[in-house]
Amino acid sequence: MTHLPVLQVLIPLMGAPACALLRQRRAAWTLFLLVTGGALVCAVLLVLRMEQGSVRYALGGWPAPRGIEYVIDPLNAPMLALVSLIALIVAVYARPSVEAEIETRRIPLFYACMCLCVAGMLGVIATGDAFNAFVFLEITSLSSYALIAMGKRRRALLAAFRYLIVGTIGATFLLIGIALAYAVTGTLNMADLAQRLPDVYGNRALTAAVAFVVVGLAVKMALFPLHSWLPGAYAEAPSAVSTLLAGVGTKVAVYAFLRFALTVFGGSLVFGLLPVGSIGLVAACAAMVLASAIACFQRDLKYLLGWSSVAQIGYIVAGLSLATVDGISAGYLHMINHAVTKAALFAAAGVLLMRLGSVDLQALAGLGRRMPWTFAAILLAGLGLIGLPPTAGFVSKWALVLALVEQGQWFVVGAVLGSSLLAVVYVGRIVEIAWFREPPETPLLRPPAVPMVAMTWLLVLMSLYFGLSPVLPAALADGAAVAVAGRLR
Amino acid sequence: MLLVAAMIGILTTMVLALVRALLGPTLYDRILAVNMFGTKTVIFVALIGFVMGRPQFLDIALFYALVNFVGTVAVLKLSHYRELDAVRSEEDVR
Amino acid sequence: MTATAWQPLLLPLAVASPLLGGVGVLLLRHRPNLRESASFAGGLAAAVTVLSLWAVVGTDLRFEMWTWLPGLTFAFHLEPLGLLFATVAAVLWPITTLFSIGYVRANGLPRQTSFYFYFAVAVAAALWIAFSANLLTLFVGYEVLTLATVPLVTHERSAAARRGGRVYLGLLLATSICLLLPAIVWTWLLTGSTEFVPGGLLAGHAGTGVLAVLLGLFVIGTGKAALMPFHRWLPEAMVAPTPVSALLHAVAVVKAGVFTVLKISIYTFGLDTLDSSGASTVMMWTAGITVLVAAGIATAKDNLKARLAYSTVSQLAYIVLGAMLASRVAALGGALHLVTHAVGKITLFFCAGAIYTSVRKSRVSELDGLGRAMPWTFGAFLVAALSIIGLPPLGGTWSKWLLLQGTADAGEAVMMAVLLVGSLLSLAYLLPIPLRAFSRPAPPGAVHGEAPPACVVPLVVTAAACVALFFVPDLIVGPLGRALELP
Amino acid sequence: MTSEIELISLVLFAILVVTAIGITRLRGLYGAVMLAALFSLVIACLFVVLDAVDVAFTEAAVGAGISTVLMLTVLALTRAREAVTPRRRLWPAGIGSVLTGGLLIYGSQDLPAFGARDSPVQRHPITEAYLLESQNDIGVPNTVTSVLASYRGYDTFGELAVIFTAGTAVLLLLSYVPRHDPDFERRKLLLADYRILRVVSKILFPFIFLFALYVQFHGDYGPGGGFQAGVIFASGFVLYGLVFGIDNARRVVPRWLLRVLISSGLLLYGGVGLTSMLLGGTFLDYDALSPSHPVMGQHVGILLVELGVGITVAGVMTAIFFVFADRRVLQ
Amino acid sequence: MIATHYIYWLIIVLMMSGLYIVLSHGHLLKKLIGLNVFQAAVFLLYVSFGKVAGGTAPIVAPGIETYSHPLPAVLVLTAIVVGMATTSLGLALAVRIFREYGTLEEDEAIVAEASEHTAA
Amino acid sequence: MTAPSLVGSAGGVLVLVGALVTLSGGVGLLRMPDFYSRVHAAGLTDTAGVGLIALGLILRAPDWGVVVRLLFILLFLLLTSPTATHALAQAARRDGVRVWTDGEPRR
Repeated sequence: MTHLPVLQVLIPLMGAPACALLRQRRAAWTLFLLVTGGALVCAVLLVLRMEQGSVRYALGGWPAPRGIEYVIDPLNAPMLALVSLIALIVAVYARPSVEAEIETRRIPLFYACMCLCVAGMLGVIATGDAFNAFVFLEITSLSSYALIAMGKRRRALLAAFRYLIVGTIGATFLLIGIALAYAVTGTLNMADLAQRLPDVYGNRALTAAVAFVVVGLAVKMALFPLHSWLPGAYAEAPSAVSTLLAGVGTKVAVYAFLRFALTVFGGSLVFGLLPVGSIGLVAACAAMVLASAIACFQRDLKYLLGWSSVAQIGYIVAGLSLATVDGISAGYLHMINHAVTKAALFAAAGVLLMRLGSVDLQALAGLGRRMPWTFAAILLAGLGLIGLPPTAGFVSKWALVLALVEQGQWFVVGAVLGSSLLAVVYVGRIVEIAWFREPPETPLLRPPAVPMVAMTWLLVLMSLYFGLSPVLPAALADGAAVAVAGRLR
Repeated sequence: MLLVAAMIGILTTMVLALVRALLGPTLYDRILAVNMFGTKTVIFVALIGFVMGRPQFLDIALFYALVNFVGTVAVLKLSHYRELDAVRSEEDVR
Repeated sequence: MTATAWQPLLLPLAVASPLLGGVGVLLLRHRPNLRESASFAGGLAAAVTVLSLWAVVGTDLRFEMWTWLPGLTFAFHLEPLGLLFATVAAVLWPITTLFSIGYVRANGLPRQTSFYFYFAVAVAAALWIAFSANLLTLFVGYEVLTLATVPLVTHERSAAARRGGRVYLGLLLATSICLLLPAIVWTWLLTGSTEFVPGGLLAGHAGTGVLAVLLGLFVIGTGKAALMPFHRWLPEAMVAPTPVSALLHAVAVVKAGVFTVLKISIYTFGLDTLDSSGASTVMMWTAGITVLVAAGIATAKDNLKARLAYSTVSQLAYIVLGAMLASRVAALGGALHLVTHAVGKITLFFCAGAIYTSVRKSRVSELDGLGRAMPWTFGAFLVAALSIIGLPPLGGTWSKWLLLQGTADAGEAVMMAVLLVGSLLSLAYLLPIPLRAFSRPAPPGAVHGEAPPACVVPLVVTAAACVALFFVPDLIVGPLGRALELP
Repeated sequence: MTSEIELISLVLFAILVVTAIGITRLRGLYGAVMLAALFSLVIACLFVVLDAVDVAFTEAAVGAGISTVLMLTVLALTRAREAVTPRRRLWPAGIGSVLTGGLLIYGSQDLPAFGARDSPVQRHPITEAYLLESQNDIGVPNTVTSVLASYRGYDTFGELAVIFTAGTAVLLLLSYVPRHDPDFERRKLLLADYRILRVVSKILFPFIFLFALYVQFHGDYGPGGGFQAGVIFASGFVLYGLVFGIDNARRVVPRWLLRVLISSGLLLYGGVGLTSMLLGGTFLDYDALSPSHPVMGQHVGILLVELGVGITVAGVMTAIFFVFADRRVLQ
Repeated sequence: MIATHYIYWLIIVLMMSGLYIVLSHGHLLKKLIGLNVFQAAVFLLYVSFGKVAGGTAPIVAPGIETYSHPLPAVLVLTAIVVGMATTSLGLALAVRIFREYGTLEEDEAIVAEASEHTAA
Repeated sequence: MTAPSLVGSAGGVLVLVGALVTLSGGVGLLRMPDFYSRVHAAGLTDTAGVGLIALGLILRAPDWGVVVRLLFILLFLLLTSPTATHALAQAARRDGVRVWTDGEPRR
């Protein structure tokens, strides 16, 4: 039990070389499934452990500032569970989807990369060391570049390359930020940094450090206007990959932002002395409105969903930028809810892609009747994007609007609501095309794959459950927000 | 002091080689210049070890020599198959 | 009176029975007769349950479903206004089902299963709204109602239907998300609760300015109340099949809107608070203007359903006006008008549907001489029209009377004039239709008869109800009057 | 920093800046790649001047060695000239970099003076821990190695995972791609005709591998370690492939072996960590390997993990070069 | 200020030129080279924080008192490796892109994609 | 500077001479008119310069380990440097880089 924090990351990480050694595609898949299952078990146990307080784990046996430590607290334990859960669902989902989309001989390596991607995300979340976070962020990024490039169309390569360049610049910015913070404190340990930084508030190097970390993470979380890589990358990736990344990919960067902004630099610097909060709100507004508007004009379902993701990141950032307990709780809640909802949508898009060979909106005409289950899933999850009751999206929007109104941010409230309306438009477009056009006569390419549809529905039902009874996610989000309450302003 | 003077000499040579690498005009001039630059860095690292009083760092110099050689072979091996005319007649600097 | 253990269960039972009927519809989709029976049975069950609730109307019935977030609970609560609306919806539904069986079969509507199913869901949502114990629960039902009716509006799948559906969905969602939701959140922030409390939740929690803004958000945000300028969806939604227009756009949807406005004025703001703060003046004027403008537009419309739609917009504004006058009498009048207008307007729509089924005519100018061929239909039309205009001995008389009393009560002479002029205009746009049908000669060569009995019987029943309402108003508004502490 | 060293580093910086400008101006890509290699070498020299000898080693291995060879391979597969950069790209790029630079210069004003002894970095207690206590805790003279493999051994584990990721990803992207490009067929192995080169290379191979082993195991005492050794190993194979053709090199190091090497290094590293966990320590706590004599345990642990690093790095680098070169460049 | 900080400014100038190369060039390989330059400058920044005037490399030997800090060196080692991994992955992508598009110019590839899209 | 001063300064002088030889090579690389003559300048001076410098450093080496390393470097460079220049020149000739003759413009 004491080793849970490291096992959480180690299980998927060691799964990767094992996968790479395998030659049977099913064996690799089974391993991936087991690995994600193991990670989920660890995460759940850790979440349960949170009742007894935070867990620190000194890697290498060296105490904190000297060595690297893992710190599991209420802020990151839910994230671990979220990532593991989505990963497990994707694992079940992946078998038919990957077998349809990836060449057989590459499948073991593909799953190795998936393991690495998951391990990297978990590592970023679990670590209590600034530089270690960078290393694991890069594990995630590198594996996702490769995974995205495995998409069927050649555009996937361009998208992956663009993501690689932009993502690396972002990571290097993060690196510069960490360097500057290191230069003025001499430590990399987050807790140690948090202790030493208040002495040097007002130092211009520290200001620059905050700016670089924030910009670097904003790139990774695809915050407007640094979002350009996201729609292409998510849209062109293989279905299983886009489900995983759309579910939790950017959320990890959001979490890292929270961690750096609040526990490392401290809210009084980031949101008090520096105008990060206001800039975040402006960027969030722009993201919500503009990205939603762009989503309305997309011709391809997955691009549409990608733009919608950019918009939804805006909601999350809007909550976090308030730097109040309610705001952070709302942002965190939306992080959880949107992860489930958007994963459901991309999973459904994967089902369509497999059965139709294309997710061009025109190709979906009239299919609502022939594929009722898939489209019902899209509809329900789409309602979640709009934020209508009784979906999870409503819960987080409720909390978000509440937090915004409390702070008198009426302008942002307007943006949130306007973005919801635009969501009505783009979800409505899908619905209209799927149900109110005459269905084509052409037969579908493949029969439905039961695991894929089942996992899509599992995600949809989760989103509905979180909408009807948001006690669990709300409790987790509140716990996270309360955990950092002391460092807000 | 003598060593420092020698280092200045080596550095000057490096600058000269760099100029040649920038001027070209043929690809082979560049390869030659870069190769020579590489040898100079080997000497540079060896010398700086002595200047700073830590001559144990010669391992690095040895490694530089290896890298330099492999690099040159790679350039030779991989460069002269394609688009030779383009490479030869290039007016490189925009 | 205190409730017994099982009595609160009647509330969810009432909401669930249409849903069960809907499930039955889905299960029996291959047996049309049984399917329609299931739909009808669901409606009947809902009606019986709701009617049985009148026996316990003074009881404090509360049914808590689950706690959504701390302090926010989904719950049903029984109070007279909600029961009134529930009764309107639940009783008129089986009748509408009967009518739609005739209409749907005679017109060969496609996709009947989904038609009946969404119908059932919509009614369930309306009952959910009626029994909501707080704003949050109400909002959920409100949105579900919007979504469930979109498939009905767009049932034709034509380009016009799609456009209508877009406007419908867009306007209703836009107003509810952008205005109603923030208003609810704001209320929650101000008071820490969203419950409906007799005397008003916000009483003493906010100043006049905030109250006025909040009221604006609430009233305009309730797009279903079709207050100008957010009324466009209602005429657009007339592309739906007539039974849909009948139930949803004369009863469930629009009445859900005005019901929400009434409920919010009475239980969230409190009439006294509204009265003393004067926060409702702006909205009162908006409603007044809507009454007149919509009536004017209705006069100019030739398409029968469009005319009825603008008539609805105008009449709904009466009810909103009733709420905004901040007088108990007016509020009571509004509540009564909710009932009488529902019965009257559904009759009118039934008639329009019957006419269309029988002679495929949808323009007012084409109805010459039809009265003799379809005496029952046009007779019913005349009765219902007079009821809506407010002439005795019909149900509408009392509601208009109470509203007029309310304006006097509130000292709003202008509004009194508005009401009178509105009624005159309604005379102008409703009466010519039956008059034309009876007095003008039929064009040569036209041979018609009545619509199928399944269409005619319901409209006769509702017309009869219009008459009946004249005689039993106390039965309906008595409990509400007591709740409002009227003498 | 004494003045002559300051002068030297200034000259090096000047060279770097000129090189960077050269890279933008040069449209012949072979030239640009070679300038990049040159840049890397000079940076490595600067690292030596700044006392980061291990870094210099690695930078040379990576920047001037592996990256350059890979870039050249890519060039051999593609076109060697770049189009003229359109003007519309210049302005945003300029603004972006000036903003970044401006922010950095703004921040740099409050950085501690360069080389100061009382900077926060030097004053922090871990400085003493790393430099002095490590001699008792770990007993390795090269403190970079102690920090790398023990204090921050988990970072290095992550680093190894990154390399592994790169290897897996490149294999995923490039292996098994059907080759039907007739363009590649006409290439002939020309370089093997250079008899002198062949002979000299053959003489060198044993020395290279010996050197690699030396760097691998001497990392505790001087600059070097698993990563550098791995790169040297790989550069031996690269040289072999370059001079004798990729098919011959494949015969020496077959594909399956590479795949096993790539994975086994990471597994070895993780295995050491797991073993220490099983023996009662935390992950990568080498003390647990030899509870009675912790320093011994540290030595064993560092040796093993460095070996793991070396194996994976050698495997990945060789594999990456092979899959790049496999595309009939080197036949 | 100048005497104590000019090294940082030189490093920053290098960083800027690296970033400029990445952003301005449309050729994928040039972008990667620029990325390498940019990152190398960042590594230099790290190492410069560890340097102590008069110190030597942190390899403990008798008779030497002043050592530069080993931690930045370790961090940079890791970062260099990360950078190399990125470069090799980018190159692999570039090879695939050249296969599919016949060019390594980003602009040309985008044009090719767009024209294909409109044709289809 | 642990070596005895006389040997040490002799070594220093050797190193300096080596550096000067190298420098002349650099000048040659820049000033010579065509590729082949530049190969000439670079190749020759490289080997000579490295030899002299390594020799000079050996004289100042504090211990045998350093001497051995220096010898290895010397050996390595002596093997590879001429090989590289040779291969380079040959490749250039194969590719048809033309030889400069007197009177032509410099390239």
